[in-house]
Amino acid sequence: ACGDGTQDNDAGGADDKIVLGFAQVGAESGWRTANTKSIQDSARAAGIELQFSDAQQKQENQIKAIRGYIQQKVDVIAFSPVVNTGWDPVLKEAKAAGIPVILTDRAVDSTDTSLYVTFIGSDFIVEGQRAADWLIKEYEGKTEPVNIVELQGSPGAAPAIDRKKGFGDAIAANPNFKIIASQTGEFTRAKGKEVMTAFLQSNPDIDVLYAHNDDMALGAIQAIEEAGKKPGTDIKIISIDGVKDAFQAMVDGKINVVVECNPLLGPQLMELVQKVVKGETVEKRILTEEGVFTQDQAAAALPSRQY
Amino acid sequence: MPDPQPILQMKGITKEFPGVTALAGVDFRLFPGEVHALMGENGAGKSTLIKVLTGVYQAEAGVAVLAGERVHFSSPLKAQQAGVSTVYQEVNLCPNLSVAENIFIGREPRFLGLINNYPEMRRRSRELLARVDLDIDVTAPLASYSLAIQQLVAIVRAVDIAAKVVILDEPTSSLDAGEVQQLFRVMRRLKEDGVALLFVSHFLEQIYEISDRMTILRNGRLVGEWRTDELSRIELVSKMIGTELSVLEQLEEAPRRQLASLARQEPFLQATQLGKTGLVQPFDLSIHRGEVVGLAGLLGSGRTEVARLIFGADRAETGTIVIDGTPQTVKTPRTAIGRNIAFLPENRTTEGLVGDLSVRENIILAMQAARGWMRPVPPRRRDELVAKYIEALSIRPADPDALVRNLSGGNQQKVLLARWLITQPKLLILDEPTRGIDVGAKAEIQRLVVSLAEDGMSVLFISAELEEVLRLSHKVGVLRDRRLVAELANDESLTADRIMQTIASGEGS
Amino acid sequence: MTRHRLFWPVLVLVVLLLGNLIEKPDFFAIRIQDGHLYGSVIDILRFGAPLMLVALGMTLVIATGGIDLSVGSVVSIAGAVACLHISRQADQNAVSGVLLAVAMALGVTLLFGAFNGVMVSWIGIQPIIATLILMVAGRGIAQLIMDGQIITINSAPYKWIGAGWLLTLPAAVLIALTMIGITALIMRRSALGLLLESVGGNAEASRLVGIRARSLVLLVYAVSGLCAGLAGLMISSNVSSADGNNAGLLIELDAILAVVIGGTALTGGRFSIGGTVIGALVIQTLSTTVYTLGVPPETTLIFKAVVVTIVCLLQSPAFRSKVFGRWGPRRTPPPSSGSPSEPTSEKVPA
Amino acid sequence: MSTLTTPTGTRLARVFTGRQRYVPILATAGVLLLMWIGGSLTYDNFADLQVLLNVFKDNAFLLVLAVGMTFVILSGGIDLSVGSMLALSTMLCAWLITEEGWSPGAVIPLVLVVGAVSGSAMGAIIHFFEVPPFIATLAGMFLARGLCYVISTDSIRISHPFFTDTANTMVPLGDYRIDPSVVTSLIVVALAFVVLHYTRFGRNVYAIGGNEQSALLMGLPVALTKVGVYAVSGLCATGAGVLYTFYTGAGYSNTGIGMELDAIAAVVIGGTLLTGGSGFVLGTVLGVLVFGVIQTIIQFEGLLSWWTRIAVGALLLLFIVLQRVIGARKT
Ligand SMILES: Nc1ncnc2c1ncn2[C@@H]1O[C@H](COP(=O)(O)OP(=O)(O)OP(=O)(O)O)[C@@H](O)[C@H]1O
Ligand SMILES: Nc1ncnc2c1ncn2[C@@H]1O[C@H](COP(=O)(O)OP(=O)(O)OP(=O)(O)O)[C@@H](O)[C@H]1O
Ligand SMILES: [Mg+2]
Ligand SMILES: [Mg+2]
Repeated sequence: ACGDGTQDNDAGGADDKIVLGFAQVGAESGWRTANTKSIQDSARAAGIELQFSDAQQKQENQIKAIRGYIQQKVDVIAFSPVVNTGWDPVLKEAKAAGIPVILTDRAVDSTDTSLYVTFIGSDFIVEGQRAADWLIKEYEGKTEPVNIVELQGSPGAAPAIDRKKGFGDAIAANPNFKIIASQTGEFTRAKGKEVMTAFLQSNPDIDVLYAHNDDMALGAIQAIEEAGKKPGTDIKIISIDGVKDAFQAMVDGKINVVVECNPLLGPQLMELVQKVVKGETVEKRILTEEGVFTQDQAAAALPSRQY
Repeated sequence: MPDPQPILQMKGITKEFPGVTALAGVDFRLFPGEVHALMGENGAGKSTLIKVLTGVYQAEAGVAVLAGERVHFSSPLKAQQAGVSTVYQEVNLCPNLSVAENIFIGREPRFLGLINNYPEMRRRSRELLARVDLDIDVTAPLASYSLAIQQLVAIVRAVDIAAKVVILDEPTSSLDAGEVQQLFRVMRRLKEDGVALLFVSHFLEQIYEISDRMTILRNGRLVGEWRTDELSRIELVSKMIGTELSVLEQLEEAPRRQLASLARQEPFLQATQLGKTGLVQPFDLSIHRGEVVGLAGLLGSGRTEVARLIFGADRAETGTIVIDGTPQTVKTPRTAIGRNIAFLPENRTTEGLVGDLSVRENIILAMQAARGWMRPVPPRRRDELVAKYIEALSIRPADPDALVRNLSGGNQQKVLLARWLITQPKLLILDEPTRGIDVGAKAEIQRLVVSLAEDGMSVLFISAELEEVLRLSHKVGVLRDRRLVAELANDESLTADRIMQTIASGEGS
Repeated sequence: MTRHRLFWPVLVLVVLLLGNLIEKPDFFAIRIQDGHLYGSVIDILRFGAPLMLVALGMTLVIATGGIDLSVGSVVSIAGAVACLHISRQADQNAVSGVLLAVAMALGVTLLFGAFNGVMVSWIGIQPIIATLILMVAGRGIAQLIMDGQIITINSAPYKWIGAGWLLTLPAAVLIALTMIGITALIMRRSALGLLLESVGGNAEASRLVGIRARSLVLLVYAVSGLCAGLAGLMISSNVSSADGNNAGLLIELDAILAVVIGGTALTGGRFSIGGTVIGALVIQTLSTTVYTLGVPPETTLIFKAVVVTIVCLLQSPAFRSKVFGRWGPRRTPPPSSGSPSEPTSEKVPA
Repeated sequence: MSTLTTPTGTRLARVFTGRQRYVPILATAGVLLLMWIGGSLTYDNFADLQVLLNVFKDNAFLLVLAVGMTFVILSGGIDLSVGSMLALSTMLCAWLITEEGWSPGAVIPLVLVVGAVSGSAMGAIIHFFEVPPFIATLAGMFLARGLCYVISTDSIRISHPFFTDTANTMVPLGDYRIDPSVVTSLIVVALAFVVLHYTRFGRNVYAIGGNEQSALLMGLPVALTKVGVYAVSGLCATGAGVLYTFYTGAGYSNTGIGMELDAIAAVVIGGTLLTGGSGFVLGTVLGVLVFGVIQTIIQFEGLLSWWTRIAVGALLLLFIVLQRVIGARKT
């Protein structure tokens, strides 16, 4: 979404190029890959030297990587925490070494907020709420009960917990909304399809599907079609993330709404890195620009989706 | 002479396995200071009785009284703690541990709960082994030694565990005459100390030499208990077998043959300077069609190695083999089998049997391997063959579906023999084929060897029993210290003594 | 009847299926929809088909005393190769292109399987480590092939493999059953089964009877790779996309579990293909049961643990004799392999 | 006449046979050294002692886990539950301390007992009911992970001063600093070494691994030893969990997914045979180091996402094949 790296390059002289150490969670999804690509591309564009490491979804690997960056004395450390706790010891080391830390994608749970300079990313609870908001509006004024099934993310994953919570809390006020089944689809298409197939067998009248990510929604759509129903019409589908395939499905009328969760943090991150290195103060919490897309907006947005 | 009071008494022991009654109401008594032989054919239930007594199996019925007290052992550990120490039939030691550790495991000297004196354990082990005239590196893993040595180690361990009762289940099956004498010396010493010894063996001479009394089992039933000196061999055998068939006489009759004409023919197999460092020094050996070549030598003299090199079980480093007139490189057993050579290995559990497969499958295995997996032996033919050899070798139980693991030791050996016989090899290498086989079956196997040779099969025959080697072979290769030192033609002049002399002097005459 | 080696797994399967009936009375109902059969039981078969295939290959590997941890990665590679190839075609619906993609994917997975086989049989590396290498690297390779993205394709012929129907039945089930049938037939009609069991039961003895153990082991790992590849095609075809990271994740554990539930000992030797199929169905039914009963995701694993424990305890003769005391206070010698010593009539073509 | 003469040539050969069991471990050490040298030549700073110390620090919990696994594998079994047990341990610590307000002094021993007891339970099922270890511990793995989720799917932070302070303590060692967890893990290794080689329990573990049936017939306490082995593994797993809790100061239910495989791999790479009965706990230390060094190399290389996996696999392959080639030549 942001500019293609026409950042001022004066900080990036040959010798004192900013070095950014980035500890990525892994490459567990297309979303994550887009996130990684965005960071790599914008670092190159901004003339920042990027040290990258992939933790393969393991916290200990991420800690090792951060510790490695401390030892290599990078200028800034950024990372997307695998989980929101357990960072105090290593962040204290970074602080002691005088290296500023930027969190991306999700926050950490620490009483000592001086351990990081800022957090840039989405708020998963808000995403859940937005999904609920659309639903509430869609059924405004209707009194018949609405049967909802939910495809959760992997147990223990922060997005899964928060998106469930945000959504659940928001619809709790209206007794018409009933979550009749909720299972984990482990964020994948295959599981999404399998679980949805089972849901369809045991629940004859499902009105709404709420999926914690697009992949599960895309899998579920196939299950719905195989059951002889029309996704998007017979069963309304709400999904989160906003990958290209999901936009295509919206254009085809199979998904009703997608709450965006933007992985393209790169440009914003690089901007922040430069500010931090220059010693400028930055906000503690920076939200990424994210929208809620409905079917009528999808066609227009589809060509510009990058991932 | 035994005390009036038995140290061990068992009454009405019954043990059933699915489909087999291994023991049916067997009574048994053992007195202190006696060597008691437990006799019976293969599968009679000897080992089962021992295992029931020592807590490996739990009997369905029956009681055991040890030193005046009712006992019921739930595990061999309990039996051992109560003073019953046992060498089971197949060597049951840990191949990965060193010899010294095998002797001392479970009773290592400790200080404050920590094993503190490994050097002492090694020293003691060497000392104990010296009693059976064994001088080996006690820190080497047990697996690096031959079966015979493993057997001796097991004996040494059992004997050293201070015990009231020492049970030896076929300890001599892989020992040579000299080793047996060493063992007997040890046994006599224990006997003098008032220990009660239970001894199982299929060698009648040994029984008559060492035992005071004997209990005979047949088909899991008690036949009776006798003083050894009151029962003649013929009587003993007929009581074991259950008919008046005088196997012994037939045994004596077993032909001792010499076919001078053999030597003039082309040999079936000719090995020249075959050898491998560390195993055997290069040797020459030729085997003619229809010839039985015996190998004699002491423990570890390299007989097994000679056989393994010829078969390709170990790869020779030097030398050539000519089979049927064509030079061959025998790199693997498969090539040897392709040239119609068969090999019955010494250690049946580790090298021979596939315990989880049935008798039928074990018998068919070699033939099937030779045909390749694409051409299975037709079921009809297979069943015929299997039935034929179960019958011919009187394998018990005569059930082709029985798991080989559950067969008695002697019957397992017969299964292996059957496996190779059905492939109709031109050269059959037999490494201790009569190990653990009862008198009847042994005679059977010896007769078989003779008749096979008459039909033109060549046989390489290895046995710890010189008599047997002498009786069957046309010529005897003598090994000493991993070297083939002599090749003696088996004419009238060849005697066991002469072979022993050759072994001792280390040169042919 | 209880003596049959498949009695207990089948019993558990039946109990699980009946358990579903309580929550959902029409669980066994099957209706015709769009010309094909539709119902929970069909779904179990359909979603269980890839697992059956993977477990089939795993059975053979385990029979030789090995184990194949790499199947999950191979699953993902197969999907990646096929979907990449199809996505590059002008006409994704061209049957020839799909066939080529399938052939390529299976070829690649066969090679990967053979690689495992070479590591185990020729270089002599312990199977768990040998296959761990591909388990770790394989997903990386899959992601590399697809540049870390999920490739979505739109190819009707390809979709048929995993989500299509033939004669009212799911194609995936038919494919899996065909493979299983062919394998079982080969194992029983030829001597391959016997030789594999021999190698797994006693490798040294097998060598000494002249069995080409190395080639057999190589073959078995290659077949396992192939089965996993086919399963990978089904999984990716079922959702018309390839997911390098998640396809077949942890399927190796399910497959091993299926094999063991089916009565094949992990120590090698005796194996039962029929048992493995039952085992795979038990596992798939377990998942379905979780969905049907609405077991919350947090407790799913506990549910699974309990069921697995019960199945395995029931399978264990030692447990049955100790707890139910059916054969009296008997203690068979602990067979070092730990395999049940029941009559195995089904093994041998009578 | 039947005295066995021992030819000198074979005696020499036999002295060598006795040492043969050290060959795998020596090969491992050699290849590890090669790798280390390679890394030092390729990357700056790699040779820094602190890098090595960090390898120890970042793998202290894995080391403890692998020590427990060594016992199990030596006995001829396998324990798949350790990764989940580690997670359960972190969750129990965090939950009891933070949410229930218990004192760490009570929680840590409790957690260790939980580990030992659940290990024993699995061991008992394995031994008495003859359930294959793979399956029994797989069920244990599911169960422990499931219990984590039941406690909380969310991660729980520990703010108890005992944890935060200890986590920041360093033992100075000249210019370098070592973590208490490193010291702990090395003590565990030393203890394991003593137990394996200088107690009857340890020797029995080897014996059972060599041949369980024989061990039974030799009158060794097989049941006790087998159950004990899994108890040790459970204890080590929860112990490793406690170390991990110090490492992160938090509990999280998805911790240690797949860590059992790392532990098994470390043990096997360290020269221990999966069939049991042969191997050394010091080899396990080497195995863990191999893992650490591979991770370090990858980190120094700064590889992008999937290349990381491929590189881990490739380095593992390289290592194992080299180890095998070197080890095989000697035997
Ligand atoms: N674990 C078992 N399961 C089933 N049957 C068994 C088992 N062990 C032994 N048997 C059977 O019990 C019978 C007695 O076997 P046992 O081993 O006691 O014979 P044995 O007298 O020692 O013979 P051998 O002289 O050959 O050693 C045999 O028929 C054998 O097949
Ligand atoms: N007296 C001994 N001293 C040391 N090691 C021995 C001795 N005898 C045998 N070994 C070891 O045991 C292994 C096997 O010995 P080998 O098979 O040659 O015996 P053999 O001649 O076949 O006699 P038998 O079969 O009667 O035991 C050899 O590799 C050797 O290392
Ligand atoms: Mg016997
Ligand atoms: Mg020999």
